[in-house]
Amino acid sequence: TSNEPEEESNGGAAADSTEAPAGGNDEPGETVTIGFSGPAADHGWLAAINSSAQEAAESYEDIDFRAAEGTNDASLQISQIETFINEGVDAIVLLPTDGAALTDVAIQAMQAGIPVVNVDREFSSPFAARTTILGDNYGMGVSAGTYACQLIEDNSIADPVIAEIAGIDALPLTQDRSRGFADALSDCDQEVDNRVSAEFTVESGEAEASNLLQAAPQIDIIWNHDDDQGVGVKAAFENAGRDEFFFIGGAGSCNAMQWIEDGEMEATVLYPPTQAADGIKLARLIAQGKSMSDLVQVEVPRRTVLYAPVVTADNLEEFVDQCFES
Amino acid sequence: AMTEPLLQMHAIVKQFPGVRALDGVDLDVVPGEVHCLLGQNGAGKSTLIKVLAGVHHPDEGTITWQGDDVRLANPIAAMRLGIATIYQELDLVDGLTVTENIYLGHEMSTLGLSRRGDAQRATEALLARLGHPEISPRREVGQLSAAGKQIVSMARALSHDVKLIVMDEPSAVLDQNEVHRLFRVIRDLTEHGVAVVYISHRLEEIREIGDRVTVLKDGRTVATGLPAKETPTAEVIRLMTGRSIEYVFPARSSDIAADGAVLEVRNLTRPGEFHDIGFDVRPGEVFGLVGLVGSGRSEILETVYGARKAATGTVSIRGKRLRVGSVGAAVSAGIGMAPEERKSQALLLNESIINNLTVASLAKFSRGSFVQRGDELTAATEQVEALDIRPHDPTREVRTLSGGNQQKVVLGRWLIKGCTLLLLDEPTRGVDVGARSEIYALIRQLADDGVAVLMVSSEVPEVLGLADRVLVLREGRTVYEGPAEEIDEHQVLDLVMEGSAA
Amino acid sequence: MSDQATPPPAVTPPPDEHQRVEALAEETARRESSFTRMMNSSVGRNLGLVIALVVLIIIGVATAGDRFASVDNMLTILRFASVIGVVSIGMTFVIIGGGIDLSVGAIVALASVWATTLATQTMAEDTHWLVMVLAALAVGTGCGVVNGTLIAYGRMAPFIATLAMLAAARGLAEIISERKTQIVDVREFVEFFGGDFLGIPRLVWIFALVSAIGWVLLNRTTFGRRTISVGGNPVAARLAGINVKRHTLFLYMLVGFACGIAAIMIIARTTTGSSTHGLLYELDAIAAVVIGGTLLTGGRGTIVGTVFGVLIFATLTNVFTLNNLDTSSQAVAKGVIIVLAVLLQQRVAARNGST
Amino acid sequence: MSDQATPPPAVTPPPDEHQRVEALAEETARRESSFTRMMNSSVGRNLGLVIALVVLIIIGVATAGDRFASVDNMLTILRFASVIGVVSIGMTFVIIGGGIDLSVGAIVALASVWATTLATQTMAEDTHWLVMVLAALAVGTGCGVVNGTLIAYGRMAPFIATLAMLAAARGLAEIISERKTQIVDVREFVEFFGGDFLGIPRLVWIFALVSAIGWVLLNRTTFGRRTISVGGNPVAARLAGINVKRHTLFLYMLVGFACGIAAIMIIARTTTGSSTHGLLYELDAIAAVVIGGTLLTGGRGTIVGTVFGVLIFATLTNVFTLNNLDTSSQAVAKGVIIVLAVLLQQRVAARNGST
Ligand SMILES: Nc1ncnc2c1ncn2[C@@H]1O[C@H](COP(=O)(O)OP(=O)(O)OP(=O)(O)O)[C@@H](O)[C@H]1O
Ligand SMILES: Nc1ncnc2c1ncn2[C@@H]1O[C@H](COP(=O)(O)OP(=O)(O)OP(=O)(O)O)[C@@H](O)[C@H]1O
Ligand SMILES: [Mg+2]
Ligand SMILES: [Mg+2]
Repeated sequence: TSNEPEEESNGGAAADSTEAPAGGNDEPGETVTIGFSGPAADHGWLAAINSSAQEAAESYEDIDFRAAEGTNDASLQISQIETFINEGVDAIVLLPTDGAALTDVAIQAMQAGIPVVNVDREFSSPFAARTTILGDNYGMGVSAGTYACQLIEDNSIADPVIAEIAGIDALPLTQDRSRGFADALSDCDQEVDNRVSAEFTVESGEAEASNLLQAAPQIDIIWNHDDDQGVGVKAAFENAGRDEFFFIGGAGSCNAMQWIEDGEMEATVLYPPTQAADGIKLARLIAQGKSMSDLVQVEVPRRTVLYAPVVTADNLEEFVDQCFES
Repeated sequence: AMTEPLLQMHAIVKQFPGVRALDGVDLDVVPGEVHCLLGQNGAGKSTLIKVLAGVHHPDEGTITWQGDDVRLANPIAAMRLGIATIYQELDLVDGLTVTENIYLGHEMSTLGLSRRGDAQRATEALLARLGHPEISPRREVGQLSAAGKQIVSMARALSHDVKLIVMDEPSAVLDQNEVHRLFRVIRDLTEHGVAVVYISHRLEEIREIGDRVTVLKDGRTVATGLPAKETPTAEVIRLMTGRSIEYVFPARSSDIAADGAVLEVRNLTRPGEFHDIGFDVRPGEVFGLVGLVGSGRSEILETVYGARKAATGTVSIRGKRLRVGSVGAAVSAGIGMAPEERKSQALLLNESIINNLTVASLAKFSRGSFVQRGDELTAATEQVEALDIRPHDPTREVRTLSGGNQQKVVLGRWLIKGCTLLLLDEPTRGVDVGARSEIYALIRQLADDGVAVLMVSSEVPEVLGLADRVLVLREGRTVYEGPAEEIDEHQVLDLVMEGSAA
Repeated sequence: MSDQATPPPAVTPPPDEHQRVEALAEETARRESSFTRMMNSSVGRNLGLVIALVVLIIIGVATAGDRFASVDNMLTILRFASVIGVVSIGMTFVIIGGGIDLSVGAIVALASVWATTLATQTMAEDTHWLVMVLAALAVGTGCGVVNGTLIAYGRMAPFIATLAMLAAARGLAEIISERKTQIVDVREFVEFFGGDFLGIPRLVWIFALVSAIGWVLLNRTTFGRRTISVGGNPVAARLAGINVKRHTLFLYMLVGFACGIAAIMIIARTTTGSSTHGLLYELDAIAAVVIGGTLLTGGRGTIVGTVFGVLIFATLTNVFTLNNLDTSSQAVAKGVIIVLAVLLQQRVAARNGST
Repeated sequence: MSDQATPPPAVTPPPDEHQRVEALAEETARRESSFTRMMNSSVGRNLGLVIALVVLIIIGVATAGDRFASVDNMLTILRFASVIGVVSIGMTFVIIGGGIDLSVGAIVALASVWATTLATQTMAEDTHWLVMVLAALAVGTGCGVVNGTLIAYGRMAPFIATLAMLAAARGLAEIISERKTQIVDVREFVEFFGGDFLGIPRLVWIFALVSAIGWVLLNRTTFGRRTISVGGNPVAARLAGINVKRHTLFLYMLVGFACGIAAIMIIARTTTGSSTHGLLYELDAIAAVVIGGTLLTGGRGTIVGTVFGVLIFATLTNVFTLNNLDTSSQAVAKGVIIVLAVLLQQRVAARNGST
């Protein structure tokens, strides 16, 4: 994480993906070429990332949008960024497969005078990005854990069985989420009793969940990192006819919101894919030398960390229109 | 007094890339005859019968079957006419049982479901008819010996309702006694009016079983309809080769070093294959193993060579014991082997003659493990010249050579390496008369140069003619060892079957 | 040959020595017949696998007790095994036939998406679930036709042709689904295929049925026997008058069809169609088939072995989860266990002289 | 046979009938010799690939103009190609030798992680970069030894043995790295391997070097010859005195070593070691090798072909990116293009009578 004492703005960016910002920023300016590269859209949330970036770009006729093939191979993504540098695009929006692995090439871009907007997975050097928009993975875990503790307290559950269905374990972001979850739980002297990790896909979600249900005959709380694999997880619940537990989700897909509304899900922790859209918008502003008119600063802030709120039946309508189709 | 012909092939031409395999061949066959097809390696015999079997399509020429012209689009078409073929390269599937192999392609089935019982019984009948009731229809073909497989191929041909059976060198892997059994089957067939086209390089067989002879040379018919019994052998050979070869064996050299043996084998045993085998081979000596198919000759050779692990017993070269079951040890001790099945065991078919010649002696042609391709080429060219391997082009892929020349390549491999003991398993299998006499001469030449030769052949006369001493095997046990002159063909046959007669 | 000399003496029918050898063989067979029979029965040939599976089950019981031994858990394992199992059965045929199919996972994805978009978009609510079933099967078989044509008639290497299909089919699946998970609202469909029959999930029944049919097809029909010949010795097959190209095409259609079935099953399991379904199925399926003793070079293989292979992998995953093992250790353990299972299988097979 | 009596007449070298057939053949050969020579040169044998690559380049220029044609872009393509390229060279040997290695990607990951944890943890700052290099190479080769031993001496199917290694190596990599990306703070290392030499990235030099060495090894050394024999006809190779088992072991050590090099390259490229490096390299490498005309059945293949295969895939990806094609369409296009390239290659090869 950055040690720069830069100003931070919370939530704002998440908001302006939906309601257009005040001021003149949306008036067409000089046409700018923006290169976008993200991981392989091999599941809903990432697909949403790509499409939201796409839509955001299309909503401005002064953006010439270039999207590289989504990939999970750092080496390939590096060559894509190199390609953007060779092309001399005006700005690059980069959701790295692995923050650290893409840092050097991002620095190259910056040194080549191309502002880089770092989305979601953070670089290992503060000099690699002009601005950074982070979904807060650790915070997401914390929110989930805190909410779990609260459930335990409200329902005064004696030594509860807590299960976690993580995403792809090899990814740093999964580690962060789990760490946050564990830390938050430890604040109410709880710990994760059963943990499986799926692959963000519906199928793996179903498979892992159905095995998990066998592993733990009685569960009180399940946190599933990702609503996209959650579709499979829910299918597993139905197949096994189990619903004795509180089901907490992650990311905030429209399916999840629906389930919450139907009372089939307790809550979900927001992790908006709209951050890519924000990335595009900010990249455009930077490239056009504009500022975020809805902020006091004259420049686009250095770091934006999206808040990871817990969406429940109570505050559903606040967030429902931010949900993403997956 | 021939009836109207069953089959007439006229002016057949078949062109392969770079090779005009058939260049106007005529063949006519009448019902109930055994029509022998002769020709040197590469003369086009197999190609011709593959045309007849619908495998190759002729570029020119006509095929008339029982009076009307036919086009044989595929093997099925030929089978439907009643033409069955036993191919030169065994055409069986190891993973299938005897029964399944026999009925492959024309399975007994209802609605695609195999009628295994019926097929089973039919197979038993066929095998009995071939005099091999002991081969179990349920056995996987991969487990049979070469001979066993040949029997199955024959049963396969008989499983069709046939008017003509084509046999491409069926006797190559059979011993005399099997061959006679085969002949009885053939006579039985011809008595029922079935015609047989019979291909073989063993001219004595032609005389015994054949009615008429057609001779191919250079892909052309040079003579057809010769009476098999009357035509002198010399004449046939002249037609085939365009020259006259005295079809005899080179004289034995008198001076075999009486002193220390190169190879000493002592109580060698592999349960179920051979028992307590012991013999010596001296420098300059040709030592022959005789026995029926399955008597374990190949196994003995392979065991001496370390390709099989001896259960008990020792193999020593010049008094030094060989490590058991290590080909590497054998090779570095100066042993070379030309195995039984050329294509599958010896040759790199897609590689050049050069690479095939030098594969066993790469060390010799490399400096610091870099291949000295110059030296290699020179050495290879020399061998090609010396052995008269056709074509005289060391870069040719071995795949395109004829049987005889392929065999020469295998021998050349060990000549280049230079070895003190040479193991030859069926060195003339499928090799034509011309090449044969050359190989005989070559073997003798090697012996005279002081190499010890240990050979196996299913042709008793060949062993008796070529070897200085022979060891006769029955059921994997020694029944005779001694000078070749002191024993003749019939004695050998008696020996190998002795006792079991009844 | 020489002189027109003495005709060979009328040799009295010589008792060929083969009689001995084979007779001997027969005898040995008879002596241990009952044992040999057993050994050569499918189960016997897969004894190593049986042992491996049993060991796994023992471990499962030892470490997870009733949680493992329960009927529910067994059904979970079976339900989990059934989808990949159906694909593996199809794969078995292709591999025995001397080929390989890397595109199975992608085909499953494409079929699932195609079928579900039919349901969710084109006809919306009033789709009869049969339409979905037919769509999935048609798409799967169609992809098989493309693979088979390229390989049999285009003479492409199976590996490369199906690799191309892998890329193309997944891409197409993503385009059709717009990368969104298609949720199936045709309840009859989900209820039918997701439901039970005689207390056992229909998915498991399907797997059992497919396996049984596969076994009959391979061992009792001309198609199966021809498949072995095409894989074991294509030249011989051709000489026997078998249309090798057409047969090869059929083989890839067959595995494609199996993928269609698997797609239906996965839709029922997850109530969705998605371009991410069937990820890495190709590896799982081939692994199950090869562990099951089928030769990748073709010409040899058993359905029973494949079923065991599938069950072993499914049980493995289940035991791991029950013991709450983390993914990394699972991977390592998996690797080691695969090796042990195969080595065991070989040793046992060797001892019985089969293989 | 009879009269062994008569002495042998001096057999004059007989005018064997082959003279005609072969003489004819030779003649034809001579006529088109120059052409044939060219055709049988590596380039010739890969003419189809050359054409495919040229076509791709033309498309690139046509669609992206200078953005494609620029030196920088070429270097970008090459830099990207070099890592997978090195792996593919190693893979070429294994496949020609009649095997296959599915674990290359996992080995790259493990080697990268092992080397970097050495740097980041064990010795911290003061690691000499050579230590990292050696570590990577050692780990890669070590994995190769395990693969080779299981396959050559344990007689396991290469597919299954290396599949097991795939699982195990990735798992181990995750455990060692604790699933954290290991950032390399040994700058000399990154600067050396990441840097340029004569204006060309050292990564590309390494790829070029490895390819050259690979070519020599395959075409000019006894090792290469033996590899072809072992892959082409193992039985014959064994009976010719080649130690087939040991050679097989060496082949897997070789590819493991190549993976070690690739690991160093990827560390330099990403400045990190990670258990997620080298994902699906196995498929990419095998695809490149097979597209390059190497037979999966072994015994035949060329290094040049593999290099072309690698370049084609790398260029393809680059052209896609430049034309900013969406991922899904890219996948579909990729599949189609692979098919076209191979078919083209075959037709051309067939026309020249080679292959
Ligand atoms: N498939 C093929 N492709 C190219 N050339 C071939 C092919 N088959 C045979 N030939 C060539 O055609 C000629 C005749 O071959 P064929 O096998 O018919 O001879 P043959 O009389 O059967 O010899 P042998 O007695 O050794 O079996 C040979 O020169 C051979 O190299
Ligand atoms: N692959 C095999 N599997 C099982 N048994 C075999 C196999 N090969 C040979 N045999 C058996 O081993 C014995 C010896 O085989 P083989 O035919 O090689 O002996 P041989 O004396 O060399 O005869 P030939 O000269 O025809 O090779 C025979 O009984 C044969 O059936
Ligand atoms: Mg022939
Ligand atoms: Mg033999």
